[in-house]
Amino acid sequence: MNFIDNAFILICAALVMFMTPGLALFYGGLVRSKNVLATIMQSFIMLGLVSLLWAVVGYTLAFGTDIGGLIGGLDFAFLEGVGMDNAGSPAENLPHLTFMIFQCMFAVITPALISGAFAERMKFPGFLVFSALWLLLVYAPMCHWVWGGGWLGEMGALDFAGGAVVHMSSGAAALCCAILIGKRKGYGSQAFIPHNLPMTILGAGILWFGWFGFNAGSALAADGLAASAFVATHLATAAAAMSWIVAEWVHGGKPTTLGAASGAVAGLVAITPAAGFVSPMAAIVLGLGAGVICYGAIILKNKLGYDDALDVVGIHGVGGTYGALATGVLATIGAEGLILGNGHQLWVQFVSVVATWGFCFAMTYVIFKVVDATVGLKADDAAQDKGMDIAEHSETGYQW
Amino acid sequence: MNFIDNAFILICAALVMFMTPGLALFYGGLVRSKNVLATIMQSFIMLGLVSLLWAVVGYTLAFGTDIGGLIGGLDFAFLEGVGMDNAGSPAENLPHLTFMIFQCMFAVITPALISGAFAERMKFPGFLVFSALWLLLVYAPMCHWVWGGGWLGEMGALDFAGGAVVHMSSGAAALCCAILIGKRKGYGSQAFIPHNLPMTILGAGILWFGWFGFNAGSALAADGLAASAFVATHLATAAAAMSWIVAEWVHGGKPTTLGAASGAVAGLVAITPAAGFVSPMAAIVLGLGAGVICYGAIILKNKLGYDDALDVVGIHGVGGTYGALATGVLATIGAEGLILGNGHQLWVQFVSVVATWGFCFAMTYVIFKVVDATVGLKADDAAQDKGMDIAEHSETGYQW
Amino acid sequence: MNFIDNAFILICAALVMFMTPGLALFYGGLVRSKNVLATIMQSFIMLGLVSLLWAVVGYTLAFGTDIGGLIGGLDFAFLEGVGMDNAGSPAENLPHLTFMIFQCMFAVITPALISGAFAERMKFPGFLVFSALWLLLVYAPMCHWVWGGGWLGEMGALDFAGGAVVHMSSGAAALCCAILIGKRKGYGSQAFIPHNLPMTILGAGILWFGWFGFNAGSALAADGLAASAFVATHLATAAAAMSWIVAEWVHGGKPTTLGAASGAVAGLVAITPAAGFVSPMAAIVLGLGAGVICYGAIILKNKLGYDDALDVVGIHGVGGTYGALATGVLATIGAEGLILGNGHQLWVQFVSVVATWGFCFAMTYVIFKVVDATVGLKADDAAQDKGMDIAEHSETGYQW
Amino acid sequence: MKKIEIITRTFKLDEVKTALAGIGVKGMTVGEVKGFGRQGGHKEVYRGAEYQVDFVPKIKIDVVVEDDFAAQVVEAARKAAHTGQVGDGKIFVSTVDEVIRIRTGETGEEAI
Amino acid sequence: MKKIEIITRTFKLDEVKTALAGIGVKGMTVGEVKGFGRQGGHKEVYRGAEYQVDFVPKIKIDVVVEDDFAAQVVEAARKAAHTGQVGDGKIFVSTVDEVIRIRTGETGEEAI
Amino acid sequence: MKKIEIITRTFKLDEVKTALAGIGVKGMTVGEVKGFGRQGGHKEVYRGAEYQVDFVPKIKIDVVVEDDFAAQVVEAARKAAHTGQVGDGKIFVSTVDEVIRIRTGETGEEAI
Ligand SMILES: Nc1ncnc2c1ncn2[C@@H]1O[C@H](COP(=O)(O)OP(=O)(O)O)[C@@H](O)[C@H]1O
Ligand SMILES: Nc1ncnc2c1ncn2[C@@H]1O[C@H](COP(=O)(O)OP(=O)(O)O)[C@@H](O)[C@H]1O
Ligand SMILES: Nc1ncnc2c1ncn2[C@@H]1O[C@H](COP(=O)(O)OP(=O)(O)O)[C@@H](O)[C@H]1O
Repeated sequence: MNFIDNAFILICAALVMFMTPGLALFYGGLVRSKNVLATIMQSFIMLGLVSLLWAVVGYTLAFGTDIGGLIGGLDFAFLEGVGMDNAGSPAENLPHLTFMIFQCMFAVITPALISGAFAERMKFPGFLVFSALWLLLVYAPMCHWVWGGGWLGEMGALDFAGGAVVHMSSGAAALCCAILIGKRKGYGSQAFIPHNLPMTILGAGILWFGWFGFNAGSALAADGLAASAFVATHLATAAAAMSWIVAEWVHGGKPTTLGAASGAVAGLVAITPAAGFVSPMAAIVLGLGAGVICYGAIILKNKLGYDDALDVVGIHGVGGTYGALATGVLATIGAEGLILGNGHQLWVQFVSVVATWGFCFAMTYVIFKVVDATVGLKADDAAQDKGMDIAEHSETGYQW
Repeated sequence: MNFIDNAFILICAALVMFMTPGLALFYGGLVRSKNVLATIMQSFIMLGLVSLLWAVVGYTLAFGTDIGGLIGGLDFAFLEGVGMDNAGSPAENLPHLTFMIFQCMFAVITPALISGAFAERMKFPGFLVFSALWLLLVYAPMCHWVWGGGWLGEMGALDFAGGAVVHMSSGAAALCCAILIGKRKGYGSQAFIPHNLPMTILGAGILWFGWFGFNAGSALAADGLAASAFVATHLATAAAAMSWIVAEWVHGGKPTTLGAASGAVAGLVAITPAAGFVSPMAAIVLGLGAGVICYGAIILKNKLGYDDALDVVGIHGVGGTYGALATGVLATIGAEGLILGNGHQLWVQFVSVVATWGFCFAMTYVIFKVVDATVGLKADDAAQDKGMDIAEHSETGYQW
Repeated sequence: MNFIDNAFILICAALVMFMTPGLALFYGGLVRSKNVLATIMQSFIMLGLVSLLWAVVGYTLAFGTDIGGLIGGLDFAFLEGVGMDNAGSPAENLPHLTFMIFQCMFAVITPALISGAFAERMKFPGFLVFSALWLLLVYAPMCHWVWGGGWLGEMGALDFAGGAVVHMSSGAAALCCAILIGKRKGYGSQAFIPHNLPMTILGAGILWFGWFGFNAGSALAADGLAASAFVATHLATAAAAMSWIVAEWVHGGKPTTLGAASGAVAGLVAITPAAGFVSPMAAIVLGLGAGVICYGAIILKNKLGYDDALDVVGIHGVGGTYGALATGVLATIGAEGLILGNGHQLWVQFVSVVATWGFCFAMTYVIFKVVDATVGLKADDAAQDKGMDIAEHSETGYQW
Repeated sequence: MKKIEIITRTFKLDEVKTALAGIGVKGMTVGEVKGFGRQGGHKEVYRGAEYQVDFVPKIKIDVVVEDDFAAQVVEAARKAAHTGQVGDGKIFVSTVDEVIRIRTGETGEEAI
Repeated sequence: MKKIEIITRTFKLDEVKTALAGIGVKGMTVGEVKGFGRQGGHKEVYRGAEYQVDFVPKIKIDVVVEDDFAAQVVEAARKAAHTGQVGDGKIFVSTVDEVIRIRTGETGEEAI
Repeated sequence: MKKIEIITRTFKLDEVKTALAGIGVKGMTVGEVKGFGRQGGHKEVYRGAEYQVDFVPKIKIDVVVEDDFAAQVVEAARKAAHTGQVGDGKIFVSTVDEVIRIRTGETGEEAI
């Protein structure tokens, strides 16, 4: 066991935990004021719900003894045998508990990401049930496939910190949910304008900060690779923030604050699968692409007309996909991408993209339909007019 | 000396420092907008006042050479002999300065916690004097008793990270202050509704984040115990956030955002004395209880009718007490609680609860009366109508 | 290479990164609501722009092979040769990438600091060009002079964490810009009252938190010196927060929340050059002076009448200068100041102050004039009336 | 001239505005208000303590128009703001003695 | 019908509302305003610069009632809003020509 | 008595207030509103989607004065609020039947 790495990963776990309140604010600022709390809640409460599920059964489904490359066994159910030393730990250098809790924070934020797609119209009880099922039936298997000894990892798919596990999966789920739940009341006729952009920027700042734990921590050690992943994360994010505002500027508008924040998140997403595999300059190239591509994806959405309220598809789905493919091209550290002549890696990345989208979309579809038919998911028009804060939580965000 | 531990504890100290601005926002969002700055200030300024007091004399009262189990001697006054190496350091693995500053951050937040009880009606000069006296006459002895070689620690009372020192002490002081200062103008007739709940959620997020430094850091080393305390902290908090909203849901209302945030804080409080002594599953059990019990305590307060404005008693007093007793039941790591057949531990915990409440309540009573009679503490009705921001600080929180 | 130090400095780099969003909020709360986003943007976007410039050429200008004591060579352009090990790293104990990215975060925040001087009236395109040029022509040389092997460092000037490089340089630039750009429309007749002080306090809290990374991290190792710098930072900040509010109290007003926050920032600035050179008690003395002196500087500004909108000169310029000189007096750790009888150190500090102010003011003057004549810098009266958010970014901060 | 004050639901602002603009109204002034009426309020719950919030957010639109245009404006606003549910709001019509356009100093109907 | 505008202290809102509801007022509309008057404002200080803020927060309550009910409403509001200190505010009464209930289309006193 | 409602640009508040105080107006009540008029709104852009915001922030100042002081107040307000650009706003004058000072119970012109 390595106590340096333990210190580093515990702090990284705290940083990743902080991302979820950050996401709550990022999303909360983007909705109308009558929905601010309901939106914040759909992120915040994942810290409660998912953490418990993870301890009870989620962790073992993801990291228990591999069953056919598809799922983990129940050996670690109720954290049985997950202790203060490294016995049984997937990371030998870390106490098993440290590895488990670091992974827990990733599991928490992923369903929270999806909530942006159905913001301002999802009922809370259904949301809880949907998220619980989604965690166990989509996230846990995906996590196992990539990092837990499952088939995607075995196949050689590169995903340093969760491009597929976290971002593509939530992006695919978001697309499915946005289509199935339908539009917000007034979509197309009313303006849905963010009610508090400073809150959104604060959220973006917290996300950027916490993401160092996410990506550098995914080296699982405080070594040179962690430094490299840290640098790649920062530079790709910087590049994407710039390229997004340049894209909107050129596209005929003005450079906006929300654009800078959105570009930063797009860059963070896109560099996630690549962080430990690319050089600093490759990270900049990757980030420049991310800002433009995700901006384009959102413009496209405005034309396609499904109501992905806070652009989870455009940023996490598209950004994660782009990042996964770009990793297959740009990888030069501990792996070889297309630019080192290894076309096979790009093919593997492509397969992992198709598998992730297909699996996550299909499973989300089933879960959504089942929960919708039983607990019910969409708030009616009257509740939407009132605002979800009053309708679902009997609270309002602000008082004069 | 261990440089790994030094790195870890310095970062933890920074995390704990961040909790005080977090608390300022948590409290600030709960008051009416005309009192937001005064409320924030009563937390924020503790970073100034208490830090100076701590360096001058507080630290040595808590950790100086023990005098009769009651108080520390003056050997470290003005931080004399507190240096870059571990000479004289209560933690041999840490530079003495590192240990001192980590403890300083605990001292800062404790009087800030009390301020929630008398929010919206306390004058600032009196508040400063009250807090200074309270730090030296209540906090420093309490800290000495438990961690500085005093009688409570010697007796074997378990308090991993400050259930008694930080939470019961501030809770008891809060009850005393709420009773003595009396109600806010309009209590019972006007509605006191939080003016900015997103601010409160942000505060709760920062508290949760920083609390990892508080609890895991209390291992004073980056070892497996730190990992265990980290995990217990996270899971208990998650459990309490969930059980609080379930409690309010069942109790006939709706699950609320403020409930989730409050439950989280209740969980953080309750796990504090237990963090390094309990298994992950015990932490979940402890947390589930914390959410329900603290929710109940607040319902009760609404019936008892003393005006503990921001529920310091219900969350820190009750949560800390419950956590201390639960530690005596659930301890299995480095100590043995009732479930391992050791009823004595529960008795010791009970004694420490009674001693803490008794001492802190009584001392607070004396300090309050003295300061009230000399400097004056309660703002008059006109000032309360105007709002404490204008009345005490010549500022307003927001402008249109 | 030392992996403990690597872990510590990577976390510190994340903390320093977080300061820039913190600054965005600190500044954002101080302006009128119609300018909140434009103000936030001028900090936030530095994370994008400066990080890219730093990777491409800024880092090598600062830390490349010294050319005549004045500037670094181009050896590290495009981060060529800056890798995961310590080859070529100015800090032998750290991966070169770790050192580079830690320094990057300092480069990001410095031009952001200046933006407070011309807040509420600067056009965005000109701002970007100005900042890019300033980074390369002022920051990079300054950084080289002090830390990169340049003449100021060689001369023996003490600047632990950037009193000259970060604060005096931005303060001098701020003075120059405030004079050249002229007053905001309505200056002297309208009241410019902060629109959201809780946001400013939050920003100050984040800055204080992040500054531990800034100052303790500048030890570049997790040793006793880091602990000492950490403690000095905290105590000086605490002292300055207190002395500022006492100063305004005595000066005939009331102690204010903004005063506490401003005092804290003044303390952080003033201790920056001294953090690793002074004892805890000396840090308190230094901080007490900082609060009073910076408060005085702002009162003076109100009389002099140039429109340094958010008091960059008063806090960073004056505070940094005072801190640099105080370091020459109070240094006792790893250096000898006047109180140890070494008057020479004070003289060296004085020379570095004069050189920094002279160089930065003059270069800023030239850059400002060139950008103003080509791209244009000042927003016209109509845009100022509308607010910079709409005028420059087509956004508004808040919606009802 | 007549001043027409329309108290309506917040989400009806756009529809009412469009309806009025549609029949030729050139200007209006809008404020955020809170209304108390038959609609009743709603319950808010904070930490187990319930509050009855009697006031619901409404929008108040002031339009000043020529005397003989008033009836038409009232009718258009009524239609656009109508949902048929309790809480639709009210329209108040009163007399304005004089109107001045600040920019030009014009008065009376010219100034509207 | 009469429109009664009550300018009062913010913390008097509940009392005035209760008093009016007590005598049978069925609806009212409330807005946040800032008042300037004899009460004077207060000083605010930001980084040593003092600002005289002339405006104090007030609440404006609009109630429209039948002509012969107006006097009673005014009296009830006056009593409830009264503290006797400078800054209590004012009540303005004016004539409303027509009232329409949007939900039903009723007009006149029926619509109030 | 007359009620004078002045709709003006937000940044003109201080100037108008000073002008009115200058000619002896003792009180006024101010609200934040949004205006729709010839001035038009502005474009806002969020992630590439454009929104036309038709409403611009304005300030509404209500002043109640004696009948024969009204013309002077209107003139002073008009001058102070004037910039000559579209969007300067409007002044509406109407009749107030009664004024009551809550503090003293005084009515009529005494109460203003
Ligand atoms: N007498 C009144 N004076 C002023 N405003 C009123 C009055 N009655 C109702 N209102 C306003 O109209 C709104 C709607 O009234 P309400 O009684 O709830 O429903 P409805 O208009 O369908 O009868 C209220 O919220 C309030 O703002
Ligand atoms: N002439 C006026 N026109 C409109 N509003 C007024 C007028 N005079 C006073 N007010 C309003 O009434 C409030 C109270 O008035 P003030 O002169 O301060 O005290 P009082 O009502 O006790 O005489 C003011 O803040 C303002 O909102
Ligand atoms: N008919 C009206 N009724 C009520 N308010 C109006 C009316 N016309 C204009 N306003 C108000 O006056 C403001 C300025 O009007 P606008 O037409 O933009 O410019 P101008 O006053 O220069 O003609 C508007 O924003 C609106 O608040």
